[in-house]
Amino acid sequence: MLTVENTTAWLNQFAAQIEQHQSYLSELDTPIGDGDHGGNMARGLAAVKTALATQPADLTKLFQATAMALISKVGGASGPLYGTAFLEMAKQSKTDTDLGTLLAAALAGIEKRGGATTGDKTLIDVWAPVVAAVQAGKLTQTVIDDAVASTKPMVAKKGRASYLGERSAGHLDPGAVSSGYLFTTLLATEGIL
Amino acid sequence: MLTVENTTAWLNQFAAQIEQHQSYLSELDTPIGDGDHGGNMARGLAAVKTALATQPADLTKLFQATAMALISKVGGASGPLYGTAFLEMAKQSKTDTDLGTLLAAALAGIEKRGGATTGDKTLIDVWAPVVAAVQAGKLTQTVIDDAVASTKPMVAKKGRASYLGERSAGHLDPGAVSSGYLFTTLLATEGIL
Amino acid sequence: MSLGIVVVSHVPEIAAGVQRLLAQVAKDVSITIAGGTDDDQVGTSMAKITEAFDANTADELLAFYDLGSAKMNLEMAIEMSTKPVHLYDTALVESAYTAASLLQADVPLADVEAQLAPLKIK
Amino acid sequence: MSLGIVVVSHVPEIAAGVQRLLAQVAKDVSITIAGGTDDDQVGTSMAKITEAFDANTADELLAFYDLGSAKMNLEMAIEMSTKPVHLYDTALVESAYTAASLLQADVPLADVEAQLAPLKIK
Ligand SMILES: Nc1ncnc2c1ncn2[C@@H]1O[C@H](COP(=O)(O)OP(=O)(O)O)[C@@H](O)[C@H]1O
Ligand SMILES: Nc1ncnc2c1ncn2[C@@H]1O[C@H](COP(=O)(O)OP(=O)(O)O)[C@@H](O)[C@H]1O
Ligand SMILES: [Mg+2]
Ligand SMILES: [Mg+2]
Ligand SMILES: [Mg+2]
Ligand SMILES: [Mg+2]
Repeated sequence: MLTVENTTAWLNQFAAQIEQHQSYLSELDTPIGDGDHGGNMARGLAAVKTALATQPADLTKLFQATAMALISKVGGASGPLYGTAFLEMAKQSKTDTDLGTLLAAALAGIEKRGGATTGDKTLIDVWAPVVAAVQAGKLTQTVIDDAVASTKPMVAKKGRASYLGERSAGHLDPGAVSSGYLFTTLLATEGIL
Repeated sequence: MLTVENTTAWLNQFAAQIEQHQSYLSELDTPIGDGDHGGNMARGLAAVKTALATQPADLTKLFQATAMALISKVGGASGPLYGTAFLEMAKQSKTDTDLGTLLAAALAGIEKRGGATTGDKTLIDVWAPVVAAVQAGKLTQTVIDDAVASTKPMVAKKGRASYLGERSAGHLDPGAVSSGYLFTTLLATEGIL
Repeated sequence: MSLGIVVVSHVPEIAAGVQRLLAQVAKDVSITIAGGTDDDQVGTSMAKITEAFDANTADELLAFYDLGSAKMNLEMAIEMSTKPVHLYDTALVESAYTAASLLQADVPLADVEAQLAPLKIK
Repeated sequence: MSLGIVVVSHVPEIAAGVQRLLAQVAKDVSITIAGGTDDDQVGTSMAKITEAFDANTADELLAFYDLGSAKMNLEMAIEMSTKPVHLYDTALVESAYTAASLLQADVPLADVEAQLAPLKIK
């Protein structure tokens, strides 16, 4: 079950992963983007860590603060996308604390915000199978890794990579990889799932 | 017949008219353009005057120098258009000194450069009837004035005024008015026609 | 109901440049801009967009943007805005220029939108 | 045969901004610009365009512009240029960005032009 404590632990771990893999994420964003995804996410997650350090009173406030940090600090497409995800979780958390339900709301928010869908070579290609697995009680590292890997052959339909058309195939999507870290750290956090 | 002397006199008179009506031309360019036609033309014709003061050796050099001054100093659409006109006259003057033939070459150059045609509410709506009248030996002030006035009800199809669509109707075209000065001073120059 | 223009670009220079281009033909139209991230890097900022909405003296806005992620920040800002904002998936420079020319001539919104329609490329 | 990009705008800031946007995604593509008149007012300059052609290290160029009078100066410069220059009547920022992304990925000209085709708006 989600609590302020384990969610804080989860997001701090996510921030640590982003920091650690910052240059890898930017490298992934170089051939099919503008090479800033690592920097964008690191800036955003540093702000999230600062927000979490103030110890939000409840889950709704925690998700809201996370969303606001991402929206205001990221600067790239991933800002409004991750930001919307956490904003939807904040809304949903007022009536619900089921992780599957919260993540489903987040995914719907991402889809609405960016207009992308499964197969467009975006972070949605990680979120969609992971959310389904969480709802079915079957999230494993393999589910996450396969989802991330699935973006490699895809041709991008949204985001900067889509300007490359066919040439976007053969590269992992950077947002998919960062979302992979989000769910890997979720899986590793005691007591949430 | 065109000579270096009367052509120099013509273009100096044209420059004087442009200088005198500079603010009127820019006013005309304000509701249907960017309000710089007077400034553009004044800058260009000042450069033409300077070029003419060096007393070009022949008509070809005179037209070339005029073209270069306009192309390099005007800064707006009228620069390449008037510039191309004089460049075509320079070319034509190598084999011909008939004014009608020279002006016809100039008009063809303007049409090619800007892709506009009669009725598009541009300086072509003055050039076309005037060139025809010169070739027929029938140029009068009325021909010129009527041509300039004809642009008022037209809907612009080329240039900045075309962005206004229907709303461009009801205004004289600034380039048509400056071309009117070109031909009024031509008419007033002794011995050319 | 006065109409204004908001230009959102990933690059501060592009936003400032478009404003300069438009101001020349639309002296009486309020044109505000949001270019780059909060620290003027390449990117967009929802806060800057919101400021551009607020700074615009018109009470109904037409918004133009360059790349897709600007659109996402624009839409978030629109959801929080009290002013009505119309968002166009049209060529940034060319459509903002078209709208500015028309608004200066007091052309009503429906007619402006009709002229913007062929410039839709996103 | 290397391909480069030339950006022509009526406003120096727009040209500089587009260059900045493109440079981020196309580090190995030569991108040169001509913005504004010789004294950096709003307008275009054939001399600046010719300089942008010359300064470009590529031997074949793709040129993009904002408004019609830039096109006329571009065409005059092209007539005098020794390098082949392809001129596109496409959305300035969006098409220059598309071309830059593709050229960085070594996409051949015909394929770049196919992707530019839907961006034609002039
Ligand atoms: N419209 C969209 N819908 C969903 N995801 C998107 C969209 N556009 C971009 N993305 C995601 O955002 C990632 C890029 O993020 P980032 O590099 O931070 O932003 P930017 O592309 O603005 O520089 C992509 O790898 C992709 O996963
Ligand atoms: N494509 C074109 N073909 C012919 N004439 C044109 C064209 N575009 C503009 N013009 C002429 O140029 C005039 C405007 O010149 P000017 O104000 O100096 O340039 P700009 O519009 O670039 O500011 C118009 O009044 C029109 O007569
Ligand atoms: Mg990026
Ligand atoms: Mg970016
Ligand atoms: Mg003008
Ligand atoms: Mg001008």
